[in-house]
Amino acid sequence: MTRKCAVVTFPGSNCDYDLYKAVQLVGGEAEFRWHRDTELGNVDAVLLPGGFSYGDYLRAGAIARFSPIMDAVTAFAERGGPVLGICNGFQILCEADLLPGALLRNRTVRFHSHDVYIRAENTDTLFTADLAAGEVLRVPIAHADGQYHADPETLAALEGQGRVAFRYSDRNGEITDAANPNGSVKNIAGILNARGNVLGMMPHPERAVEPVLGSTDGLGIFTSLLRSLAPAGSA
Amino acid sequence: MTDRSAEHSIHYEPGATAGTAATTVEPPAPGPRPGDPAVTPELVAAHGLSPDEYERILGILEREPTFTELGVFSAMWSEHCGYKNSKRLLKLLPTDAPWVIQGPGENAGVIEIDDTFALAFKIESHNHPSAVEPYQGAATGVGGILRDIFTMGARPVAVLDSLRFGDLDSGRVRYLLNGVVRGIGDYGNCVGIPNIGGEISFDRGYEGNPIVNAMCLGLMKKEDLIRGTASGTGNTLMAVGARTGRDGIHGATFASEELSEDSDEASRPQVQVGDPFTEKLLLEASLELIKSGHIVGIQDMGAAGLTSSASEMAGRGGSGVVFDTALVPVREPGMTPYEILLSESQERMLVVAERGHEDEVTGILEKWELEAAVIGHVTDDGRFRILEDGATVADIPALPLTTGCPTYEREGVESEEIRALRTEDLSEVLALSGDLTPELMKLVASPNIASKRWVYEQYDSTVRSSTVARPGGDAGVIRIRETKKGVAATTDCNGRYVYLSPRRGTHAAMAEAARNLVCVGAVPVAITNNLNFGNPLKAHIYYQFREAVLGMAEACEAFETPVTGGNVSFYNETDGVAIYPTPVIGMVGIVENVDRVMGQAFTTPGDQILLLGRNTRELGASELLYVLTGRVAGEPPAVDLLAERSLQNAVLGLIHEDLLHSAHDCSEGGLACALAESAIGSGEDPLGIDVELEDELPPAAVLFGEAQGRVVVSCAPERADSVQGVAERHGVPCQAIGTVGEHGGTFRIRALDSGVEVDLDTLTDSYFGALSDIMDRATGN
Amino acid sequence: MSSYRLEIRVTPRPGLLDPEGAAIQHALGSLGFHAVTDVRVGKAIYVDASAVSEGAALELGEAMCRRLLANPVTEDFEVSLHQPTGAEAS
Amino acid sequence: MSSYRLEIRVTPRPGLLDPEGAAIQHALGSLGFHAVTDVRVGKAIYVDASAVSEGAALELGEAMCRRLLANPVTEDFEVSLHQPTGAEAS
Ligand SMILES: Nc1ncnc2c1ncn2[C@@H]1O[C@H](COP(=O)(O)OP(=O)(O)O)[C@@H](O)[C@H]1O
Ligand SMILES: [Mg+2]
Repeated sequence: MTRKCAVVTFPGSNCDYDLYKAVQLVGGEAEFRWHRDTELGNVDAVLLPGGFSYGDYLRAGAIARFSPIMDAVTAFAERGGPVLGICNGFQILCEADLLPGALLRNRTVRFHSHDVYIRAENTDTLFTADLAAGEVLRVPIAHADGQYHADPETLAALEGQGRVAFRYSDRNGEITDAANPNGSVKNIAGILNARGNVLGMMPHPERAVEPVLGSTDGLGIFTSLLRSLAPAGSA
Repeated sequence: MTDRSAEHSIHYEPGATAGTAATTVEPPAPGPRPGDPAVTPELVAAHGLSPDEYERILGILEREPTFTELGVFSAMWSEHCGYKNSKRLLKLLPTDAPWVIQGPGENAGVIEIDDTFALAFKIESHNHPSAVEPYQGAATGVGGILRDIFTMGARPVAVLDSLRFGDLDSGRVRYLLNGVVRGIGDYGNCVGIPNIGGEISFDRGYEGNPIVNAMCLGLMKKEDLIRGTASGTGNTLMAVGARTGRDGIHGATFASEELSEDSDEASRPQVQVGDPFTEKLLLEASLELIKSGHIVGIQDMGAAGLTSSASEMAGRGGSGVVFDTALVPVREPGMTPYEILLSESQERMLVVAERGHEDEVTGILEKWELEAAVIGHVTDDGRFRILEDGATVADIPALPLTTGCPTYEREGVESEEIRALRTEDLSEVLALSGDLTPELMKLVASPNIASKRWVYEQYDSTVRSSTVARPGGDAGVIRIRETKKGVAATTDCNGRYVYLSPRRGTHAAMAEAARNLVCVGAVPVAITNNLNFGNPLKAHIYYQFREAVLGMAEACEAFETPVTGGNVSFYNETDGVAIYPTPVIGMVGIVENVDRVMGQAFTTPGDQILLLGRNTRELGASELLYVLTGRVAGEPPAVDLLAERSLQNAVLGLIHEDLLHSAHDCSEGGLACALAESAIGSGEDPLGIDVELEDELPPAAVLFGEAQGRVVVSCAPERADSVQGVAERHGVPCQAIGTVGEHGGTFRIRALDSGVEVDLDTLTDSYFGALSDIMDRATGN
Repeated sequence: MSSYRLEIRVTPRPGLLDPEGAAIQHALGSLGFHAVTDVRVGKAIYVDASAVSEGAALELGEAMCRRLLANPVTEDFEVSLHQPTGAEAS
Repeated sequence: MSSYRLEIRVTPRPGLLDPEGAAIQHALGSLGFHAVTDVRVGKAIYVDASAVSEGAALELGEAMCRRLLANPVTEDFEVSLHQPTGAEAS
């Protein structure tokens, strides 16, 4: 039984190793893929890490989405394979049209690095099944371009179809403007594609997986993902 | 140019040039190069070389230097590279201990962590570039220090930054702060190195000359240590990474001159632009190269670029080098050897590859989308020989070039003016009593004491998922994966103390650094330092420098924290006015068990609060004095190095025995501000306190004096006796001073007939709001 | 084939909020430029390229914008041949 | 007083490294735009302001550049009155 996750390294990725270790920590098998690879090989999930692919030049994710590996990632997603993009990974997924909308410069026009609280809005997904409904997670953010934006129709679809995975909240789960670190529309911190197999989120669950790091709230996302990969019965 | 160098590098064969032939036959001395200016006394002076230094050059060459050679000498013999005015004193610093693997002289110092791991660390200044262009100046400062670390074979795991600016009411200062912080952030964030701490303070003493020092820590397996040496005759010199442009030509000498009104104008062409994306690729490629075994040496092309990297590698290797500037990949056509040798374009490395392994090296760089070009090779003739298309343009004995720079010991005399400041009468401030809450609120809202969140939240502090203690505490801590161990680091220096009393002030900087480390549970093991001073040719500046170095040496002995490297930045003056002497101490410590790392915030209502160390009647050089009267005067706090050492051991013992819930040292703003910081914590759950101080001393001094050697700890009430016991065993005074109150309660301290009392929300808001309120009004990009 | 310098301006969609523009407007205000009523910030990208004609060069520029330089979700673009106008900085 | 839209272009000084331009040029190349020989990236800033005349508006723009919009150490600027040229994005 393989529960193998491919972690894609783009030039400028810098959370690839963190993601690799997080997968191992919850008992998964992790393998790196290089952005120039054209095939993913036999893997059960694909993870796009945070960082500054191509230095975030032009627009975050705009150049990386053309990396050779992205055709394979797109095909994998279209076959229903689970794809998780975190931070820069989320930005790449939006640029690659695997997720709708775009991530704009934070409303403060500054980089923001601190813990935030996010509320799980849909716990009936590959990535959130192990979370309690409305569970509030404490996880770090570290980005300058995290302001989620989408046109009204797209927003309506996201909301209507339960495709908002996480929202920035206060620690009691209240959705307030003060809890919104970057000005994202409707406090959106993470979204799913229509089929529910692609998740993009700005916060960094892989940085909150051990007590020594100050929070283990990120674990649930990885355990959910791995459980969803396990053959029925075996988890 | 590209194709040309590519073509060359294919056909290049060691020996095809004058290179190895020269090892037997003396090559012809370089003649004047068409288009280069003639070497005149004026030109020599313009290169910052004194007549007797020039005499020495004639002696070394036994002829007149060419224009190119003049440029090479002026860069290598600049203050920045040659340490003319500091070398002799720096020799006095203790540099060894059983755990020191690499002391001063390399790109970075290296210490042993355990049988497997070693820690490389170093601090570097970019004051002058940041004064001219804050964003790029600070960004390239971070880039440079990262390269110093990964060229040792270590992976950078943490950055700290030590900053000084003028008062924030100046728009120019806010512009500088904003640019510097964005520059440090954008560069480190992009490369993916967490920032775990630093310091920042504001005082008119830094008005014209901000200080921007960046420190980097790198982890490595011991066996991966590599040094910046050019060894093995016939081995190949390769230029890797970014192309060479006309950036920062003579930055090294520029960094050794005073800024003047027209500096902005004058130094424009010298601005270097950083590319953190290329740096990240270069970092990965370099570590892969080092592990690959295809190279014998690697060095950053930093200050004085190719000149210093090549000649220093030859100097260290006791060998020689020959290379052809026409083979160096350039960004602009028509660059002269002079420009190529002195360019300070960023993100470049000089690599010495095993002869015959050039293709493997190139392959690794191509994987990371970087260029590598063969430019020459290592010789055994001890000469630094530069060709242009095969014609010799410079031929200099390497050793005299790197080590022959004349060094000076000057006479130092304390300035009368400063001596007078020290004896000024502070009684009116000492006499303050009654309700001192307004004074507390002034201090908490002073940018020097208020939270630095506005700064460090622009820095990624959690990337690499290894940060145990982020900015905001006494010291930052990084865990070492696959072990229980961690490394801690802090930077400290109070320039006012050093200004008023250089030796004592430097003791205080060392003492605070060590206190910050022990407060998180780390054993201090070594330091790097960045000596930021004015013009050393002035007697009172040289006095400050000498006293500071002597003070550092004494404290290093007392704390058993040897110096493994550092950096000297002189000429921090504008129109003749020098900054406060600022010897920034970057101290590192080892944490045995990261699960035991201690925080500074009170954690539990009902806990007992104890003070380790003794209060005094000192208020000299205090933030209180500056905030209330705008004065920088009086005797800075006295430092008892032996008492500090006992205090350090006591705190470590308490944390080791798991007796504490919090530990926080007293620094600027004194005991009251330390208590405030512990009460406020992260700001999420501030806890009230009720403290009673019985010292028969002026309340203002007890509350706000900056007496050294003090740490505030908290523990469960039933542990208080054990805490007292441990303190006693170490001979450290320890008094129970109060208790931790409720969430959202009141912050109350009584000192004899005086005291402070304020509700936590008010306290917390002004502590976190002060700096951001000022900066969000800031103009400038 | 002759060579052209294309000037490509990529700007945030009208109505889309522009944090950078807002920050600059705020800063200009506090510097005393009160006559300013709105600021929008985009990119000016100068592309040197060889093409058979001006028209071909412009088309090339538009193709680049559609493919890479502009984000269709948030940005508009304008392509023109570069001829410095107005006041040059000294 | 009438109101004007100023178009301000801020570009990196010639000779200074432009990493963003380099990255974009590299990307365009790998997308098949081989005709591209150089790319430089700057800012296009649109400022709406009221002024007594075109000349006054342009002067205002230059003053803004000197005070805030352009970094005198690393950037040049051009100010012009905005009239959309070339091809508009649909
Ligand atoms: N420039 C900076 N970069 C990162 N962290 C900083 C900076 N300035 C201050 N800090 C952090 O803010 C906190 C308070 O700084 P400081 O008052 O200097 O602490 P201390 O007095 O314990 O040395 C520390 O955790 C320090 O690391
Ligand atoms: Mg401290």
